[in-house]
Parts: sequence; structure tokens; C-alpha cells
Amino acid sequence: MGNLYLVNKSYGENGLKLAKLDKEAQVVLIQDGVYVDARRFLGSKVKVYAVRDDVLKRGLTDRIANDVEFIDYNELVDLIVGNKVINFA
Amino acid sequence: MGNLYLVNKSYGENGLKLAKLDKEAQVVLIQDGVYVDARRFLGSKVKVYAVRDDVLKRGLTDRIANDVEFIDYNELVDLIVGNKVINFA
Amino acid sequence: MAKIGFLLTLGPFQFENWETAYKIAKAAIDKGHEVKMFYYLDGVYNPIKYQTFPDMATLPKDRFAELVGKGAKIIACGICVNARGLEKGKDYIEGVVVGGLPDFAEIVSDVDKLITL
Amino acid sequence: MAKIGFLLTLGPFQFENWETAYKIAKAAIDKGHEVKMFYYLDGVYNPIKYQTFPDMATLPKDRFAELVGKGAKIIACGICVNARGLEKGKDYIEGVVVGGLPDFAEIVSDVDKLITL
Amino acid sequence: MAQKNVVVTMNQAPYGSIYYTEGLRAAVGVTSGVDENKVAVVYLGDGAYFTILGVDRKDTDRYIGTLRKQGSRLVVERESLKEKGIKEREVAPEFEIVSRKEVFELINGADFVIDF
Amino acid sequence: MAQKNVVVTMNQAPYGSIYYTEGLRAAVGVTSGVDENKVAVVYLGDGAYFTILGVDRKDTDRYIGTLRKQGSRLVVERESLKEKGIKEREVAPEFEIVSRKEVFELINGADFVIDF
Repeated sequence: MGNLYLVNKSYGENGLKLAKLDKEAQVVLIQDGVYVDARRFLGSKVKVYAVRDDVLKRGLTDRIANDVEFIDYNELVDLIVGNKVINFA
Repeated sequence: MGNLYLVNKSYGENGLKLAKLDKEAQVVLIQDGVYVDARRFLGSKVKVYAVRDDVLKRGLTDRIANDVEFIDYNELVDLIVGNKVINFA
Repeated sequence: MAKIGFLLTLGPFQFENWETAYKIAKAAIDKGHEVKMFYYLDGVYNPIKYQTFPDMATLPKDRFAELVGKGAKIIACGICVNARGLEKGKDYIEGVVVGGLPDFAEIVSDVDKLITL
Repeated sequence: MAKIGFLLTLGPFQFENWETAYKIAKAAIDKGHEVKMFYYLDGVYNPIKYQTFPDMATLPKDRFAELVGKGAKIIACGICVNARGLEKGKDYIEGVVVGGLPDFAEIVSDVDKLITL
Repeated sequence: MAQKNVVVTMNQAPYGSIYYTEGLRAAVGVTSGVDENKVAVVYLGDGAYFTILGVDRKDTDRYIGTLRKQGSRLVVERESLKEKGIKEREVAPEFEIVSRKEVFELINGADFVIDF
Repeated sequence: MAQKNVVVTMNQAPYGSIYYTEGLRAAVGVTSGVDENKVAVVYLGDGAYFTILGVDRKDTDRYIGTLRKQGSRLVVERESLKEKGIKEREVAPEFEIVSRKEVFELINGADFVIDF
């Protein structure tokens, strides 16, 4: 069970700064959180997910960093159940 | 009649960037807008006001830049009536 | 004397906008100006008359009732009112009228100054 | 199977949080998990049963009624309900209970996971 | 009563809040009175995200259609696009790209400036 | 049913929104059940503004008093203070100043992390 940082845009940065210290962090970008530039985690062990619906309706598919994995709500629930949720949304 | 930029924090920056182009700008910091660092207008012709009540309850009296003038709601109404209000709050 | 319009898009309690709107409007009326307000989006929650909060001596609805008593005109966006289940404003304080965006257009035409909060 | 708690502090329409909460909760229930929600602050506006909006096929209250139908437990903060003039939730959809922060404390004790939105 | 020139600024991203659509509804509304007020819509800051080509605009197409039909300008600030890393070719064709200086002139020439 | 260790993070400035006070009310509330959950309150980002000495705390004093009396920690992140230009001597004495690393450890050790 790792830490799952659930972040949107308003003050998600506060969570992302903590995730940087966390060797087993997983980050889920939701809502306007998908505007966050995830390239900061390139080359780190942090795994970044984005909620697919939130990316699609904002027209961001081609703008999201390559190593971000798109997930649906079923997959999000599995991540929630399998980890500790650190809420920043 | 000049332009009176009424800004709070959420997206007040959008207004402050326009005020920088405006030779006769007056800026009023309201609500969390009083957290904005007004030193950027030092040495410019832009006149900056802050709503006194909003400064006081946030404990910011000593932190606000020197040339910012504190105003009450009566003075704010006079500024509103005497200028064109550019809303960013 | 000037006519000042207000567009209020946030509700009571959660954000500070209702307070700022009230304070500016009150000061304006006390100086002899005319005030017209349009409540849009969550702004339509402001005048619900059953608000009650032990910690607060004066509630948002009391503030706006005070403005109405001083002659302010207040119109709430009907689509927003119905969306939020406020049933045409049946539980509003007296003096608040439910209208539509054409009323806002009319306020825009009529006023000398316009504040958005 | 897990118990998942939700704390929802924003209302319907204005912000996206109610939608995200609904979608996660629905997916969770459909997978066999248990859902308990606490509505706090503007969150208490979500279950007003008279919501109506021509542009929206399914309203926030319908989404939450669907969750109640699937077994979700929903409690709204009474102080918040009364502050906002919702009169002890008398206009709420069926199944939403008005309680207090001790109910939230109990949800915290009870659940395995907690989501804030 | 008099006709007014109104600038509506859009400062928030879709879809975290509904201002992206309700701001447009209000912009159309402003022109709906007997005085036929004029309106221009200006996308600034996070608002610029709305102008990205791929944004789902099913909630907003009819407001944009109405605004265009009545000759209202829909502009996005070039500096905001740049700050958000949005390339000009990623912007949907219904939005005119203008400089901050032109935005200032639009605002300076308006009677009222409303923000969403 | 089991006792939980909860961290409440406070991320928003006073007084633009009411989270500064309702977040504290909720933090007290979390401890009010039969299981006597434990709580710590952590000020991050814009939330750090709340810890400035001169902030009017008449709405919040009783929540802070209750939290202190029951031994709950109230901490503010040093890095957040620095980012906001708040000097450590400007912080009110009821708030403990800790590093981001210590904040991470608090959060890492909690059962739940709730944000306001």
C-alpha cells in the first residue's frame, strides 16, 4: 500500500511538493489537475495517472506528458482501495 | 475618469498585468487581493489602494508596501463613482 | 448621484464576496447613490429567508434585507434559482424578485457603474 | 470489499466536485464497495429535490438519489443545512439524513478509505 | 438607459468551475435587452485553456454561435497562450488571437468590464 | 470501527473563503466520536497566511483552544512560510514550524489526510 496523491488544480501543488519527497508516490490528476505539467516527475519513480474523461473534455490528449497513464473511474477505485489516499482536491 | 482595477487574489493577476500597460491605472486590492505583493508598482505611476478592513483582519498591516493607501468602503465608493471599474474579483 | 449595478455570482458563507458586495452597496446607498443587484449562479442562494446560524449576529439574508429596506433593487436569475431547486424563490426575503438575463441587460443599460463579485 | 467515505464541501452546478464524487462513488458501489458520504459546507446544497434545469438530462440530485438507491449512506451537516436556510433538509431527496460532525467522526472511524472533494 | 459596450473577460479554465459556460450565457444575455448592448469576450490567464481546439464545446456552441452571428468578438490574449504553453495553431478558429496591448485597448474602450 | 490518526491540511488563506475556520471546526469534529480519533492540523501553501501573528482569530480561537487542550499538533510548513515571505518571528506561538520533510512524515504516518 503506497500513497496515492489525489490532486486538482486549486492547491494541488501543495500535495505535489510532498509527493516529490515520497519514494513510492502515485499521483492522480483529476478535474483541472490535468492542466498540471507532469514533466516534473520525469525520470523519478513517481507514477502519474490522469482521469481520462477529464483530459478528453478539456482537449488535452496530445498535451499530457507521455508517461502519464490515463485511467477511468473503475481503475481509480482500484487505486483508492489499494493505497492510502492523500487528498489535495 | 481613470480606470479602477478592482482585484482579489483568484485571478487578479490578469487585471494587474493589464494595469501595467495603463498609464492612469488605479488598483484596489480587496479580499485576498491584499496578499498581492504591490511592490511591482513601485516607481510607476500606478496608484494602489487596499481595503483597510481586509488588511486588518488578515494581520497584514506591517506587510503591505509603504505607498499603498488604505481606504474604507466610503472612499471605495467615491473611487468607483469617479472612475471606470475594471472588475477582476 | 450615480446608479451602481452589482453582479454577484457566489453564495453566502463559503466565500467573502457577499460581504464585500453588501459593504460597498451599503456605503453607496448611505451616500445617496442608487443600487441595483443581479444574483447569478450561486449568488441566488444569498436571500434564503430561513438562514440561521448561532455564531453570527447578522446573517447574509439580513444584510440584503437591510439593503432592500434602503431602496436597493435585487433580481435573481430564474434559471439559476430553478436549477438549484429554490422553486422560483418562494423562500426568499421580501423584495427580492426572480427574473432573467434580460433584466441584467436592462441593469447594464441603466447603471453608471458596474461591479462584479 | 472496502468501505469508502466521502467528504463533499462544494455544492452542485458551480464546481466539478459533485460530479467527480458521484462518478467515483458509483464505480465503487458497482464494484461491491460500501459508500458513506458526508456533505459539509456548500455540499449540503447537493440533494435539494426541486432542482430542475432544462439543459441537463440528469441533475445532481438524481445522481445522488441513484447512489442512495444503490445503498450509499448520505449524511448532511445540520449546522451547515440550517445556516443556509434549508430548514433541516425538509426539501431533500429521500434517504439523505441531517446529522452533525459526530456522524462524520463515526464515518472516519468506520471507513477504510476517505476521499475529500 | 443607454446602449453600453461591455467586455466580458473569461479567467477560469473549463471544467473545474462552470464559469466557462455561464460566462458565455451572461455575455449573450447582456445583449438581450431593448438597448442592444454590445459585447466582446476576452480569454485571459487560465481562461485561455478554453480556446484549445480539442475542448468539448457541446455546452457552449450555441452561445458562441449566437455571439458570432451578432458580430461579437471572441479574443484570446497571446501572452496568456504563451504562459500556458498553448501554441497558436492549437487554438480553435473561432477565437481571434490578440496582444495584451489590444486587450487593454478593448477594455479601455468599453463602458463596463465584467469578469467570469 | 477503530480509532484513526487524521491529518487535516489547511491550504487556503483567510478570509477569502471560510475553509480557514470550517476546516478547524471539522478537525475538532473528527475527534468528537466514541473512537476518539486523533488529529493534527497542518498549514500549507496559502494556508500559511493563517499563522501570521496579527490575524484576527475571534472565529477560530475556541477551535484552536480545544485542539491544543487535547494535545493535537498545529504545524506550519517552513517552506510555505518562506514562499510567502512570512518570517518565522511573525508566526503566532500556537503554531509549530516544521520542515516539509516533517510534514511528509506526519502525513505518511496518518491513516487519513483531509484537505481544507
